[in-house]
Amino acid sequence: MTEIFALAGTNLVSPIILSFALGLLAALARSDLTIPEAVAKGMSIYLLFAIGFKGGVAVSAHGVDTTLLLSIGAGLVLSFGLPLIAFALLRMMTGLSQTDAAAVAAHYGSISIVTFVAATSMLEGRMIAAEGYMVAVAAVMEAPAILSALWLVARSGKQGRMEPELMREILLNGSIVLLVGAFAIGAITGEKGLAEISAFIVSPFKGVLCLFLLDMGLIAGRGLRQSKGVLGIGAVAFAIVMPLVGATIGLGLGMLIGLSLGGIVLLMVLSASASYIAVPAAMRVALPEANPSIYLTLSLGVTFPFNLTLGIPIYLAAAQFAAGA
Amino acid sequence: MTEIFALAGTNLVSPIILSFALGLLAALARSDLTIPEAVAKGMSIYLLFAIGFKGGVAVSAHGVDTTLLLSIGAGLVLSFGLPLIAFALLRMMTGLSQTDAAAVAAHYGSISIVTFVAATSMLEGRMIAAEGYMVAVAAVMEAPAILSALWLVARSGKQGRMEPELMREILLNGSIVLLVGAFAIGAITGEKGLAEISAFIVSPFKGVLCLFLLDMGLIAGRGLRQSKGVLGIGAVAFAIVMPLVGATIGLGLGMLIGLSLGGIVLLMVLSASASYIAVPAAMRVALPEANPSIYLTLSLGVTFPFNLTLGIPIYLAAAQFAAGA
Amino acid sequence: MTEIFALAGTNLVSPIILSFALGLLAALARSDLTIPEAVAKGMSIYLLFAIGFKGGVAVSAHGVDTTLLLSIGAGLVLSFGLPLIAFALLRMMTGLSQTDAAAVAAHYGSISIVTFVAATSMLEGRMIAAEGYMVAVAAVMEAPAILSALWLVARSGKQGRMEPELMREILLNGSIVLLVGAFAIGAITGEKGLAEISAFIVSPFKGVLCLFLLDMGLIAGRGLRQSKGVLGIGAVAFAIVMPLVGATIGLGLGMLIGLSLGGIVLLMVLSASASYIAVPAAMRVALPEANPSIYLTLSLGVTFPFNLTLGIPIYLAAAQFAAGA
Amino acid sequence: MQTHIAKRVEIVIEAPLERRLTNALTQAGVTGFTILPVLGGSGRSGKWSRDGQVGKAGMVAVVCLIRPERLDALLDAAFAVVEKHIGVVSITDAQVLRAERF
Amino acid sequence: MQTHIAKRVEIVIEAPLERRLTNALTQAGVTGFTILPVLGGSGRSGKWSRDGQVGKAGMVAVVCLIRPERLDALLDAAFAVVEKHIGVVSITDAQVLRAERF
Amino acid sequence: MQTHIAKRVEIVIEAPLERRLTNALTQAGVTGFTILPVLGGSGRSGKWSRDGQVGKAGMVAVVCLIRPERLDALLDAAFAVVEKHIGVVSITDAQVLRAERF
Ligand SMILES: Nc1ncnc2c1ncn2[C@@H]1O[C@H](COP(=O)(O)O)[C@@H](O)[C@H]1O
Ligand SMILES: Nc1ncnc2c1ncn2[C@@H]1O[C@H](COP(=O)(O)O)[C@@H](O)[C@H]1O
Ligand SMILES: Nc1ncnc2c1ncn2[C@@H]1O[C@H](COP(=O)(O)O)[C@@H](O)[C@H]1O
Ligand code: NA
Ligand code: NA
Ligand code: NA
Repeated sequence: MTEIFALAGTNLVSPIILSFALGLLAALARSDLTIPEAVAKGMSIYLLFAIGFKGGVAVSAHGVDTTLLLSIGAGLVLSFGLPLIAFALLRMMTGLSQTDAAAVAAHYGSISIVTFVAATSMLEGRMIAAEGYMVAVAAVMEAPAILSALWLVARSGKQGRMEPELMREILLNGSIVLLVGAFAIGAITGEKGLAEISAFIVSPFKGVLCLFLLDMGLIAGRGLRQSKGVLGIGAVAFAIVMPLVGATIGLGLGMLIGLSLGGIVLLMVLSASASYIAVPAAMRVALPEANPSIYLTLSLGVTFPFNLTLGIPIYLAAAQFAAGA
Repeated sequence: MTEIFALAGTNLVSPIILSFALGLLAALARSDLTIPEAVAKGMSIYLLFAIGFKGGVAVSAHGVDTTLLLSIGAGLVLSFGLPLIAFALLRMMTGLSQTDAAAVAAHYGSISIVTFVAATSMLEGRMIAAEGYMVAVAAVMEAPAILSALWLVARSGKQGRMEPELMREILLNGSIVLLVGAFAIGAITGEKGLAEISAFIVSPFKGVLCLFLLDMGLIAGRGLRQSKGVLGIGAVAFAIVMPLVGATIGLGLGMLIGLSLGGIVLLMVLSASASYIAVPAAMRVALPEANPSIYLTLSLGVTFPFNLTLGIPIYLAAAQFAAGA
Repeated sequence: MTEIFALAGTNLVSPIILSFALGLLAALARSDLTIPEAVAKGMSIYLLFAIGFKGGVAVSAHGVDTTLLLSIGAGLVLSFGLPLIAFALLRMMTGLSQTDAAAVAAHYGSISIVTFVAATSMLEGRMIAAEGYMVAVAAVMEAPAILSALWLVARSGKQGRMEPELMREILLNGSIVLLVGAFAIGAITGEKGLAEISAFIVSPFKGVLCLFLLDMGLIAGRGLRQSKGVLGIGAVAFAIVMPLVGATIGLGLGMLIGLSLGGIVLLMVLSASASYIAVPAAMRVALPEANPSIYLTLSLGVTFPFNLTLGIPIYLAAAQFAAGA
Repeated sequence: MQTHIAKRVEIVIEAPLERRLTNALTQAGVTGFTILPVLGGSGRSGKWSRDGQVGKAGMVAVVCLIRPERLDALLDAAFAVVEKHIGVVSITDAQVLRAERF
Repeated sequence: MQTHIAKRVEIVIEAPLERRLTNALTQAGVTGFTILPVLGGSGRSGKWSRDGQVGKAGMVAVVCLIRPERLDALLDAAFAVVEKHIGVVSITDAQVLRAERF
Repeated sequence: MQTHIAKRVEIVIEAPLERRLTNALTQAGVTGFTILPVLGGSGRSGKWSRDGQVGKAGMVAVVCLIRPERLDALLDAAFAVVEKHIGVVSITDAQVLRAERF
């Protein structure tokens, strides 16, 4: 326990986390500090490209092992399955309507790539290696949760729209294409390709992450301010309990398929994190009756900061404990 | 021949080319991946500044030789002359109207700075030196082609507008000013200046180029999708034949004035490439009756990818062959 | 005297200054070269974050000494006091109305962070160390001048609005929050934090500064062109005399409180420079009757280039002379 | 100068719906439209601003100039898309040059 | 399709005043508005363009659809904010769908 | 509040023509205008979007409020620039505050 807090302590005084905190405070204090939308989008493209590329290079260097397919499979199972658990929890813990609960559930089955990136950074800082293909697992986990959520709504008689067009949009959404594409480029060009562009995608990576998290803090803070009173205590509790539940399941699956310590932590982080990019856009189309400020506040305002500060160290400690046991 | 393909092969698996391919595929698959306009413009400013500056430093380091003036002269001759050849070819190979043909011709007399940058990168990767002032040649080749095209239209009785105001606009357009200005700054501050900012303009250069080419791929792919059916087979053939014709003339001139191998290749690339930034904007003002989707699709959708993938290796092989002969 | 010119000479041929000159010339020649607003804002966020962070790290490394509090106090005195001097000078030297004079005075009590950054770069280039906390002094000098100016207007019977809401806005404006926040992050994470992100905030810093100054040049040039005829000779003279007056007072205070040579120069630069970000926005709200093109042209079109080219070397020479004496 | 009577329809709609709306308009016989960016706004579902967004969020304004006789078809098409979503539709009387374009 | 009479008010105002204006509108009972970015313009105080700006400068356009009977309250509120500043206010007759929203 | 009759003219035009248009307007006695960015659109010359652009491409919307008696001069000036180009011109009846500004 003290170990977790020590871990969380070191984690908390990193420039990355402090940048997030700065953004959060600035927004809560109603400063007019903002990062232009285009710059924020540019940074997220940079981060996705870099993380995908490095993942691909890692796979090209260490080769594909049987665990790769198992991990992809685990990712699919998690993304399809977690929304069902989230939905059940939400119906128990909160008074949300079926539609709202399903929309929130979709977010928790999907993933937050920034949380994943922050965890990767933290592992690197501690010299804990992880399978490079976890990036690919992240990519496959983006979309399936949306299907589960729509199924939940359809089952309950309310209509949720899943036109084939929407399906295509979800699967080919920018983040997935960029992540998978950069992964492929990294896998094809390997260490040689990395050497050519590492001064761009490796060295400045953490610094860019700081500014990006500053923006995430600003957005999360503004969201929290605007949604004051929208959320009950039950919903907030869900947004902290669900990551822990997800991480536990991720831990089990990760150990089952024989991932390394780092790989297990990343699978836990993927399970624990909630989407706030791809899924909200899909929900606006597929479940327009669901209230966006509920799912955005939970995912971005509560779960994201929780994972970033306490969650990741907890997952690492749990994985170390389980691996040691 | 096999050598060219081997060369093209290594060229094709570079992160730069693969990034372009990723963008192209994403756009053709109708992914919503986009790079914000402001970020794309920021990257192009970065690339122009960096390439200009490095060219200036190279000149300050190696000094100005008599070939410099000859090269500038060759650039002017090419930019004025290539549109005439392009126009003749277009009238033979396609059914385009005189105005459309003239507008397309203007693009092929001018240059694509990104193709130039990609060629520079490729030469650097192969340790082939080139005259630093080729950047200045690139700058002088941007505009004259527009005059030739307007002359072609005027000659045929159709009116093309060349107000003095437009002339000023073309000569002082942002790309030219930035390229020439950065070149001057590089020439003035020399190696010392470069040392101060090389961590910005040298090390991350290739990585930025990757993201920029990702965007070019997206734009080219979207253009191809939207202009389906606009272009006949003759026009597409022109967009591949013309670069080869241009490169051949560039090769002859380059050898005549005694450029190094790298310099010859760059002059070939300048001759072979077609503008898609400065010239289209000028054409909208000067030849509004010309159809933009024709010239943009040919230059950006056909010639640009051709040069990037097959063209540059072919020009290098041809130059090596001619130099060896 | 010759020494100053030699100093100014070396200062003038740096890529930073030449980039500014390029922008100025491009704008005066009415080139369409522009840096997208989002990119310019992104660069200014980068610069503020980097300069704040490095300042914080410096403080964490060398510790807080008693001079810190004295410097903060000096900054407050300068920012409150300089507008009174500026106002008096303006009433003597120009025919500006009381409101316009007060608005201009507010700008000269506040600071230009880019001038500060350029001075820091210049000092680093000459290996002259300066107190890291001068960044904090810069931050405290941003706002008080606005209060003095409003007091000047209120005193003269004309009403200037200082609602509490405006007060909050000024104190929590983006630049101040980012500068102070990054300073705090740097102070907390120290050298270890810097090591993590120095490839982002240290190495490319000067290069980014070049592009940013290119944009400042463009903006200053466009401003000068548009405000032709707005300003009398007296106002222009003020914009050069006032920095010298401010720097002299800064020199005296800096020596009084025992700053190092570098620290003295930076305090002089802060005193001499005039705001063109925070203060203009505040003036639009608080003194809408004041003419923005007067204060923007003086601060950005005259004082900024003066400080950048001649001012900084003069201040350094003066500080060296005074310290030697 | 010769002008022609037309209607100007302005639809403020969520960005993820943009393509669906323009497809519906095109199917309803609309021959042209212009899309403007929106920085922020306020309505029944609260305040929002483009700065507070990640991903493809926010709203856009779609402006359509059409012949009056086509208004009803356009409104039906637009309403089908907008119905369950946040956003507003407004119509103004206008006049246009070059009627052959509409 | 059933439409309802409304007024469309468009206010071009300096960006630093934006929040003050929207607050005033809200207090005057306006239930919604949309904010559009502005690239540049020209008026009595000269030409300007977003490119020539540093910081929170420039202008925005605030568009308000309201019931006609609320127009006067809105104009009074807007005028109080705009009065001493550069900017323009224009009003057009419009029609809206879904009257319950206004 | 006292309002005055005016015309609101909206011109959607290619960005490279922007300065030519505003110069022509100024010469025709127009005292002010506002320029709005455009994200994309569709018309006789097909669909386009700002994302699919390199360089100074795309379109802008120029909005002009003028006294009715100046409308014809404005339309003539605008038409001379727009004539051979893609783009649309629409006119709406409007009212403005502060008539002395127009
Ligand atoms: N009365 C109105 N006038 C102008 N725009 C409005 C109005 N009401 C709503 N909007 C716009 O439509 C969006 C969604 O409105 P709503 O569906 O009422 O939440 C708002 O964020 C505004 O951008
Ligand atoms: N007649 C007009 N039509 C449209 N917009 C205008 C007009 N006059 C002024 N504006 C806008 O309002 C801003 C300020 O105008 P002014 O207060 O006259 O300087 C201008 O920069 C334009 O964006
Ligand atoms: N009916 C229309 N309503 C609104 N905007 C239009 C309309 N027609 C054309 N536009 C705009 O004008 C641009 C050029 O139209 P066009 O000249 O018809 O290709 C389009 O891309 C649209 O932005
Ligand atoms: Na998850
Ligand atoms: Na060429
Ligand atoms: Na000052």
